[in-house]
Amino acid sequence: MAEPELRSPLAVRAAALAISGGVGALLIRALLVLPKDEAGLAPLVKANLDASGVKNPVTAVLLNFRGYDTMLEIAVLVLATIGVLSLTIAHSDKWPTVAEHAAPALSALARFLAPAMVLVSGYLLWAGEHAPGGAFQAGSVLGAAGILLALSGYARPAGMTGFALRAAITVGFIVFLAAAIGDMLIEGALLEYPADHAKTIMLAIEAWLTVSIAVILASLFISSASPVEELRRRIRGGR
Amino acid sequence: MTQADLYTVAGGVLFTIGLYGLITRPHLLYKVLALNVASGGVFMVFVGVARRVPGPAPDPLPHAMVLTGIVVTVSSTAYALALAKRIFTETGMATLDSADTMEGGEDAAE
Amino acid sequence: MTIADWIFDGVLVLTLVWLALRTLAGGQLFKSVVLYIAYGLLVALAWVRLSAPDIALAEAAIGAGITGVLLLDAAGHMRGSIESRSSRNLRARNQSAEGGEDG
Amino acid sequence: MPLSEWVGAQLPALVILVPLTAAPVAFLGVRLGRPVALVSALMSQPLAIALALEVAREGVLRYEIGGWGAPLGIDFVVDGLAATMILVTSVIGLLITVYASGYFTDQDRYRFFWPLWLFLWASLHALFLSGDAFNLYVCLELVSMSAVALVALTARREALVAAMRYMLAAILGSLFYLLGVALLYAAFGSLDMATLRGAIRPDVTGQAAFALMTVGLLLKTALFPLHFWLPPAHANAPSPVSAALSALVVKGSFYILIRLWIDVGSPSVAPGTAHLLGVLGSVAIVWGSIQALRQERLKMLVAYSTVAQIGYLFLLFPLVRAGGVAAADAWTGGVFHAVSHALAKSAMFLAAGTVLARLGHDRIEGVGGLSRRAPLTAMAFGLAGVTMMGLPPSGGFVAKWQMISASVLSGEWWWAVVIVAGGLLAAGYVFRVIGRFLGREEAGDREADTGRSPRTMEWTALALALGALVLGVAGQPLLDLIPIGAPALVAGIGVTP
Repeated sequence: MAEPELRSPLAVRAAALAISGGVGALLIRALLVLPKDEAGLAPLVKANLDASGVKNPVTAVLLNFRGYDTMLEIAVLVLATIGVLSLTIAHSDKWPTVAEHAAPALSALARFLAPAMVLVSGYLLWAGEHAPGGAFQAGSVLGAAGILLALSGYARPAGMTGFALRAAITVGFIVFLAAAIGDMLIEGALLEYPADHAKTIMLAIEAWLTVSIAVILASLFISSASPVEELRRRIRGGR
Repeated sequence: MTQADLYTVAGGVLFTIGLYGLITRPHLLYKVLALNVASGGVFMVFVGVARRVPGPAPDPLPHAMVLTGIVVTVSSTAYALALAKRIFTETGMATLDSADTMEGGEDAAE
Repeated sequence: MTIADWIFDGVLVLTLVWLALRTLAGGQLFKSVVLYIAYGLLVALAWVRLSAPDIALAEAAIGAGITGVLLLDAAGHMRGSIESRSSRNLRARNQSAEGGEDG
Repeated sequence: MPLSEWVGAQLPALVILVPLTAAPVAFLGVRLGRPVALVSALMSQPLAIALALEVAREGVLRYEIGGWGAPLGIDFVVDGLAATMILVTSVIGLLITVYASGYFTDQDRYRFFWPLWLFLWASLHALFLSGDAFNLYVCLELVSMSAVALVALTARREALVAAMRYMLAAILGSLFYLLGVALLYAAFGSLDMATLRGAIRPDVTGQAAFALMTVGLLLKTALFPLHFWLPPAHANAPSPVSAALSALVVKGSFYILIRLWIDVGSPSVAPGTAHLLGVLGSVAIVWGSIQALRQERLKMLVAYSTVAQIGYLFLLFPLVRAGGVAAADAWTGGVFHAVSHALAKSAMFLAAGTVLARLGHDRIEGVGGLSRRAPLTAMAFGLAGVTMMGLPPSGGFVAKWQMISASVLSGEWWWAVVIVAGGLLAAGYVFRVIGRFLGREEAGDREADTGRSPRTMEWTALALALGALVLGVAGQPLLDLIPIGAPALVAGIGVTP
């Protein structure tokens, strides 16, 4: 049985058409007349790139010029994870094992792919300094490797419980925060890296971010991906 | 019309499609999908804007903002999906009407 | 920009719009999610075209990859869920208990 | 450098960093949540007060994050408005923290409350201090994400669905806002609000950016008719969360809205829209109050009262356009209303939470005679009601007085009519509850009362209600603080339309 094709009433659809049509017209009209000569902040970024400590301008913006944005963005990620955990494992505090008996083909694939993904992730982290890449790309590839292993029954994430899991989730954010506060003590402003060590500090932050992002992305999937029956049982039992 | 214009306008169209889907589809998963489609549109506007800068290298600032946006979006998507799944487990429904048939809430302090 | 470039970009943009429409107009959860993943990958391609390799990588990995996995999992959970306003809890419960299948 | 000097220079960063550091610690240690939150709440008080004093003494402060300086970097900007909001958030946050430590008796089940709450607190501070349009987007997301997760904390069906509705509205609001940021950056080349102020033009792009951002922020502030998500979310959240949402969270997006309209875009970007906002605010006052009158559950009543009270905030937009003394009055009065509403509304929700804790329900019909069994709670609700109605000597009275004065001065007397009518309607729903509190007990009401209401819960609600009341007689320091560094339009240099 296919899912029934049931839609909103005609009135809702007409209203939606009017609203989205109006918004779209307003938006596209504005997009068509954007000024051609506005260079934005690109020249400023270029002029200060040498002082930032890295050669990739996107990394310079993300970790130095607007590092504060990135720190708060990691907070969003941590926050979402806490939210997901509060909806799923508030009582057991464990990662459920997703697949106990995985398909052999998937297991074989995972055995082959996972180490390669770890390598790619390491490369992306290192490359971010001067070429496309960085903590987010590296962390998501590593996280994907974790999901693949969990799906194929290889990972034993259930063994990683409690404090270790929470520490891995927050370590990137905490290192970032510690760097920010350290800069306040040494240089006098939040996230003002000492000029000689900017590159090292950013790389350290990125390395820990990679770990956290990987664990977060994997746990967002693993902690919520348990069979429906299992979840039901747990909810009933928990009340 | 430049290449950048083509993509910014396309971003506007994609946002509009997502907005329409969000309003019209009652199913929670479709609502989340619609928001993701719309986010893609918004990001495309940013990347298009970055490309308008004369010269070979685009403006890195919108790129950094989009990267932030992608991470924020996956965070809220993950949470919204967890919420939707929990609603489905609790009510057997996957729409925002799920609360309508229920008795008045009694929030006992715990 | 050569003519070939224009054609490529034009086709890419039109495909994106078509995928967005198909994703949101569909009635089958799994199919829509797969279409969305394709959408995410083509968005990444668009960003390669716009000389934004950093975010193209991130979009492919996070936007299409991780989000796609999360969506697929959610679609699996919500198998048999329906959009109807008139059919109430009971019917929906029965369906999910039977594990009503999906397109 | 002596420590006191260092702290003085780092104040804007420190008010954010204290709760922002406490949040992951509260998450890491299973039993650390409550003590860490209390320590963070106590540490925030002297910092917030010192920041306000610093602004009162030195005027507007700017803090360059990373030492780059805007527009390349991000700046904190602390003016009188920001310092006021930080101060209010800190005071209310402390009382909510104390209340919550008595409210959540099952500390293990609700242990995620503490990190989520601390993140919410930190992100509100970050939002009030940010001087950067994109950074504000990230702050908005932080606020929404933590607020939604807090609403869903009980995992009751109604709470889950309300959280979902809230989440969808919040994400959509953020996307609208973000589109506006893209347009502003594309057209005017900066994200720094102060730089944008000088660069902005009322052309097609500027107007579209403002329209999109306004719609997004109205959705998040829940101005009529975009309020649909608010009542269920605020009513079904755990009561300390309801208090934080109604008192502080809706003010966050409103705060960006006034920064954008009155500071960055004033007054040329979208003439006429200010009056539309005023009209919507007026409808919200009337409609929200009438809905509040019709509710059967206490927390729903209080939530609809929030829909109404948000309406007053939007009278600010037409009133400041008059310029001169009227604008100054409207600015101070509007912000003062936000402050006194924050205190009074959190008192009401906390009192309602105590009712729930005792009775296990919050049906207004069933609270008969509670004033004799829980006099402090009934008194807290009643005193908060005085501010809600705008009666002297409350803070609500001072705020409304200033706004009425502004509307008379500007010649737009009809806003005054709306303000007075809103006060009468508020009296209606407040007295409906008070009447039941004082009224006869129905059979079984007393038996249903568990009598469980720790002193921390009763006293914190009363303290907030008293605070709202005292604001009316001792609010002068705040009234002096609010206009510091106010936008040109409000500071009397503005143009008359």
